[in-house]
Amino acid sequence: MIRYILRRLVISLPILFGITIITFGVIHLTPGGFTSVHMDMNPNVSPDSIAKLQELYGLDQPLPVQYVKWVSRLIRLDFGRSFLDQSPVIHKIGQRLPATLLLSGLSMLFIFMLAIPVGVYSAMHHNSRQDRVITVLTFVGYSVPTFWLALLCMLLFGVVLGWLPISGIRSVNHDFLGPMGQFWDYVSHLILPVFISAFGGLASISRYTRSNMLEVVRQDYIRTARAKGLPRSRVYYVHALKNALLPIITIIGLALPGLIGGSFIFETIFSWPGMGRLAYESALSFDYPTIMGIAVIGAVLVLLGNILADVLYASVDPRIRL
Amino acid sequence: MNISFWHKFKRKRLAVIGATVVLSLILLSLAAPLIAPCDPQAQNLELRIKPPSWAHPLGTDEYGRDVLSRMLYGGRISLSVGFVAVGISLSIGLFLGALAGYFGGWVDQVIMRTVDVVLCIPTLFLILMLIVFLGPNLLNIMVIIGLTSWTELSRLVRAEFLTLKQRDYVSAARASGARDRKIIFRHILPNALAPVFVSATFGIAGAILIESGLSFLGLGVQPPVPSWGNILTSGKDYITQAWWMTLSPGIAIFLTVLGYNLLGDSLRDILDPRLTVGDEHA
Amino acid sequence: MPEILSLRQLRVAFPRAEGAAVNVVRGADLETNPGQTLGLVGESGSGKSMTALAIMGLTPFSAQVSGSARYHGRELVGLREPEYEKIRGAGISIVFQDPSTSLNPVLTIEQQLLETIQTHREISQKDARNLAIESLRSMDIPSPEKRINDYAHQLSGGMKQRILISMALACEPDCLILDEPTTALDVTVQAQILDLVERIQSFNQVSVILISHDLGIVSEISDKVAVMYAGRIVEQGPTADILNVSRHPYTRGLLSSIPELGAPKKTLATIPGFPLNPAELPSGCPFHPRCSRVQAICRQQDPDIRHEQDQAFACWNPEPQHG
Amino acid sequence: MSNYMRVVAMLALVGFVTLSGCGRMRSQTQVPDPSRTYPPAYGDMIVEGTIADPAILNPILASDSASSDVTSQIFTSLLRYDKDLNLVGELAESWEISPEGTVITFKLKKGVKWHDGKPLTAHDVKFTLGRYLDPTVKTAYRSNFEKISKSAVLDDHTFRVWYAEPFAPALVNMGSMPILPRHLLKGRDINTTDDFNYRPVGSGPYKFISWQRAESVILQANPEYFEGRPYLNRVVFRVIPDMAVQFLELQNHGLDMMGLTPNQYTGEGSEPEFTDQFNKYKYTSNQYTYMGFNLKKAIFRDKRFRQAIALSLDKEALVKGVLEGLGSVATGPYTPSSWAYNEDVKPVAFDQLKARELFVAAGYRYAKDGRLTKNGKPVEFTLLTNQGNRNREQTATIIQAQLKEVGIKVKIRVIAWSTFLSEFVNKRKFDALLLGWSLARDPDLYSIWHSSRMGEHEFNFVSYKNAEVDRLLVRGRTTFNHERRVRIYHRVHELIAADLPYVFLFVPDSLPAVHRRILGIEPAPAGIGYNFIKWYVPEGFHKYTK
Repeated sequence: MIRYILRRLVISLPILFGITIITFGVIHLTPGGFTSVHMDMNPNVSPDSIAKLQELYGLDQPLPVQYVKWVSRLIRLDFGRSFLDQSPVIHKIGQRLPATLLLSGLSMLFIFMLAIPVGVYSAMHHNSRQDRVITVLTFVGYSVPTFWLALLCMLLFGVVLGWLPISGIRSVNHDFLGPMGQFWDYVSHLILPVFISAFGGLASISRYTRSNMLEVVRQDYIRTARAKGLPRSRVYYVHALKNALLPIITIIGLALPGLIGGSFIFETIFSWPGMGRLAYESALSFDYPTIMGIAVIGAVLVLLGNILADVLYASVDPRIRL
Repeated sequence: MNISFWHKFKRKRLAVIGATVVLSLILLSLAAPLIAPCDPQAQNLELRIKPPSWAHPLGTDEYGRDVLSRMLYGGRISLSVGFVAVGISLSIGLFLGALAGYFGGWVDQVIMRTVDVVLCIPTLFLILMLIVFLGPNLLNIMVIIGLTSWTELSRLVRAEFLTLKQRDYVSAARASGARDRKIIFRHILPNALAPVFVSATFGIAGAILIESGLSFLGLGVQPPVPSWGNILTSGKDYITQAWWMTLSPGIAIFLTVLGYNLLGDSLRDILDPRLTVGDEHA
Repeated sequence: MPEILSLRQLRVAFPRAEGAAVNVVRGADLETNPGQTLGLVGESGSGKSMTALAIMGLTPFSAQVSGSARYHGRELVGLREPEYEKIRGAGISIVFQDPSTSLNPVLTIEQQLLETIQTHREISQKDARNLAIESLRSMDIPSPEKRINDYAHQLSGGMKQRILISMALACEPDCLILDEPTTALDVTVQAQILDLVERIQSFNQVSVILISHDLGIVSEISDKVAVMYAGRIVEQGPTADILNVSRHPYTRGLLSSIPELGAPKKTLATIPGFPLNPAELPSGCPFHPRCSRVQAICRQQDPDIRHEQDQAFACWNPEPQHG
Repeated sequence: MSNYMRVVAMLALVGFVTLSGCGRMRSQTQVPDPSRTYPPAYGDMIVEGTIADPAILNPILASDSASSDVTSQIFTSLLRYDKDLNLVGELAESWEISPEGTVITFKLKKGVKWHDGKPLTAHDVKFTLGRYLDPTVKTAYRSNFEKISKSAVLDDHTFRVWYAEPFAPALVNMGSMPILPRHLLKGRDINTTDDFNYRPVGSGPYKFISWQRAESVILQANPEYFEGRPYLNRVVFRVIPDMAVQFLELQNHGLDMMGLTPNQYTGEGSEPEFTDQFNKYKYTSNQYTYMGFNLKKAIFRDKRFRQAIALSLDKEALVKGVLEGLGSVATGPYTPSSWAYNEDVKPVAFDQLKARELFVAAGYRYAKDGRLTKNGKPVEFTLLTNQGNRNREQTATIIQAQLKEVGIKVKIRVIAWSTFLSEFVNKRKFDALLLGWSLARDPDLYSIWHSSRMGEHEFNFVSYKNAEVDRLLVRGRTTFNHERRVRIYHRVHELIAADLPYVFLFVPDSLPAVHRRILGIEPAPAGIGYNFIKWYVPEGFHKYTK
């Protein structure tokens, strides 16, 4: 097991290297970059100050030199400081990651809790009227442009009905609330974003469960189980589902980039202080160290997550021994 | 696509509905110059933000432009974003997937590790970075979405190739001295196309949604060229006072994406031999 | 002797959107008796497995079953699912062809055995476990208390088939259907499994239906043999009679293709032509295109079943009784 | 079919009901009667919406407006603008400029304390200036102080700077420099003093309490503030990155104050449900939007052509179309809020007939299809603007439509800011630009209009050259006499307006909305924020009581 993990880690190194090349390459596609975004059109800033800043940020050096410098700092786990606010990139990411993990983790949980039973039901009533209604409903969530749905829900539940707060992760007077109050404050702020993102993500997992179930259900061992006189529910929810769910573990691994990266559209509309927005804002402001830091840390987490998913898969599936 | 395919297709109500929705929206946008009541760019500042009327069935926008005409022309842009982006990702995905699956060995290693690398960066983030750095215009958006969404497809094609190249008829072709290129294009590719076709259908839906999301951030197709995404986004600022400005693009995007998804989902059911009706024990 | 299972004009059809339904089983008549083995023989596609599935109520969703199949006089066709579940495993059991795919890969043998027992009997976990171990032991499985914790992939094919048989017998049914139980196994294991089947039938008074494409295997352990062709039972009778005086040309054909044990190697006679596609049956007797004794009527009308002594057959121009 | 249609119908219905139902606004809270007067009271909190998270709360390092909105409440400087935009002392009790204009002496108020209780002295001023001039500090404002030759602390409350030559903007530059606490920052690398940069200690009306990144910054009233304790107990800056959502939050009472967009101001914002709860304000801003021509290009060299284009554009329609009428037509390089603004300069009229005549007089011809041609070639140019600014996109769209009416084809290209600057503006690869200037209060426009400022990265990117303007700009920045400067800049305004290197389009209004429970707001030429410490919520109307 440990040898397997170690081997996977070693294989991951070239992938990491590839990621650094891609991100570095992409962000230097544009000439000008950071200083021109922030200073070029400010009549209070002189061109000399800009040149000076370029030098201070090391942006006057040739690209390969910049790359080597950056990577050699990365190896020492130094992600550098943001151009924009001079704070260490690692802190910036640390401040934003929890909010994203909370939101996307919860909606992921919701998606699985909802999509798996829905998918199983759909498979059990394969090609029936119920199956079709479920198909349409799950795709409805996926097909509505998120921000439009979000705005409509904000209007309905926030402004018109006044049931839920519209945006943000907590109220401005959060600090003055009691422990229960603080808890409810978080919960009420989470309801809309979790619901909307879960609604959007329902389709893929429920469809995936459905087709897995349909495939598993025609396996010989399911016929054996039925031939033994087991009740239908046991055949489906024990024999079939256990087999159908195994590949979903890998799906969680695949969903990790999104889980960690969050969605900047989503976080922007809900004023959610997460990673997705950080990525978006740093991209817009050409804050190179932050963008590269997010990409690299995100990729590392994804790689680790995939290894974890594989190990988990192996430990759940008796046919695989590491 | 044989008789039995059309037969199954016709029996899938959702497939027929999806195809009908998609086809009618395509036809409507193709016919835009014929049926649009106004020039989509023609402004009339006297008629700003007017609710639907006989003259402007979907109302007017903040420049007094006819929303219906903009929707029809915008459909051309949005749908072509979908088609071109998927066209690009199909070409790349098919090409690399076929190479990796057919030749195996180091070719496979190099291609698949590249896929791994790209998969580690969230697609939307990559698209965002590229668009911010290259600038949002129609061409860039189509190309960038295409360039970032081929990974799943190449894996799919590779897997198909891995199984198909073991088939007897491929060995037979090889034994009779057929060239690699002929084997790939004549013998394997046609048989690997079904899942690719399904994936492409979903891809178009995804690309249209991505464009609308980018528009929300001001990174989509840039005005004054209308796309459903930017019509929806410009209506967003008026959402409390002018519902018609978001309703029609929102529903158009929704219907198109839903149509493509239902179509893709049904196609998957029909084309996936493992899920053939009448084979299950349930 | 009262029959355990009796089929009367059992039919299985798959409706098609265009054209007539495909009849996979076209009116099968069979009886089984306690302690006896009935061999059901036919080429693949002849409908023998579908007959078994129809008895078990496990035909695919889209299949239409008609006619009658009675178990101790109780009609099975059209039986409601919860009622059927009580009969499956407890009254009638079945063992399928491929042991390698018939066990659930993610559940242990113990889980799969115990759930069977506990579905049909009010019994404690511990007793069920002991029962399971005993039943494995009776199937000649070495150290069953250890094997029981294994997963399917840890066992050999023969072992899996023994487990499946013991699972089928765990609740002591009086009817056991074995659908090609040895086809997927190698020859030495085949023999062991067949020995086992013979033993079961003798000490449990179970009526066994042994389905096989191999008349040789069937004839070794069956008391009665039924031959199926194109969804119909074209001939049936006591094993000895079938072997000696088969009347249907198809049965003759099958017989002549059995290699005789110990006999010098000679060219095996084969039946010309290919097994038929049930969707495209010819008019008249479906066997006529391949039949050496074909007559004009064979091409026009499907023959009815004729009973002569203990044998029954469907042929316009049967082989002579002593030939 | 039926299921599917039902779903679609349901969805449409939900959308409809939602949208049509939103005329009703929920929680109408009790607000003070506008016809009565209430005595000021301490307490309550104001929640202000901001579109972006501040980058950093150290004013020397920040260059974004979100940061300076926050730091302006925390830090103080030597001088500030009063409600009529006159420079008055803030930290400085008085100041003196030597007759030749090269030496400025500031006398500081006594007893001013940092938020941590330490006294604020002239040493802090000297220290701060030193940091601005320190080449290792990553500040964008160094050039403001580069003309200083020497500075000295005369005593704890007296500070003096020397300039090599007279420099009129010096007073504003020195006066608006936020003072940093020497005792906390001395000997440290300012770029990385994270403890200070994210938890700043200032001397202003509000103390820093907390900052949740991308969420909110919370400030607390400073009871020791030398101009008196602010009435409002807390200020919260809430980050809401989308204007539509910000407006929903305002309507939902999640915000007390935000800057409205023109359509919010005139649309939903003029419904009684809104005005019952919020006061809206409107005053002219110090920025303008223009279309600049690349004067290096042959087509724009002819002044008559530029004039004809200016005549072809309906600026009033732009103000109406883009700003909902909430703004004014720009006439030149100064806005009406500046004392340099020359009221005698009138906007170029909208007269497409005259424009056509002028085109023809300049040698252009109209083809049969109505297109303007020169030497047989149709006249067309590309109008570049940056991506991400809705007003500019709208403006460009309207300009395109209006110039089409006089036969000119305009292509619009919307380009991401960075590329826009580095590839097009800095390299002078453009025909015409649509941009805006946000001006400082001092009218020195040397860097934008002086002919020596045409280099790459410099701001005279349209390559404007007028000898008289050059001379006046130099005189303006070396003259201290206010009346003389007024005359100089009025002339500059007139000359540039006549030369038309830009078509000056419009000056937008600032449109803040503030909840009605907050009183004490007195709109003035400087806007509403100048007396923030006097804003209050009367007793009995407090919303946030803790």
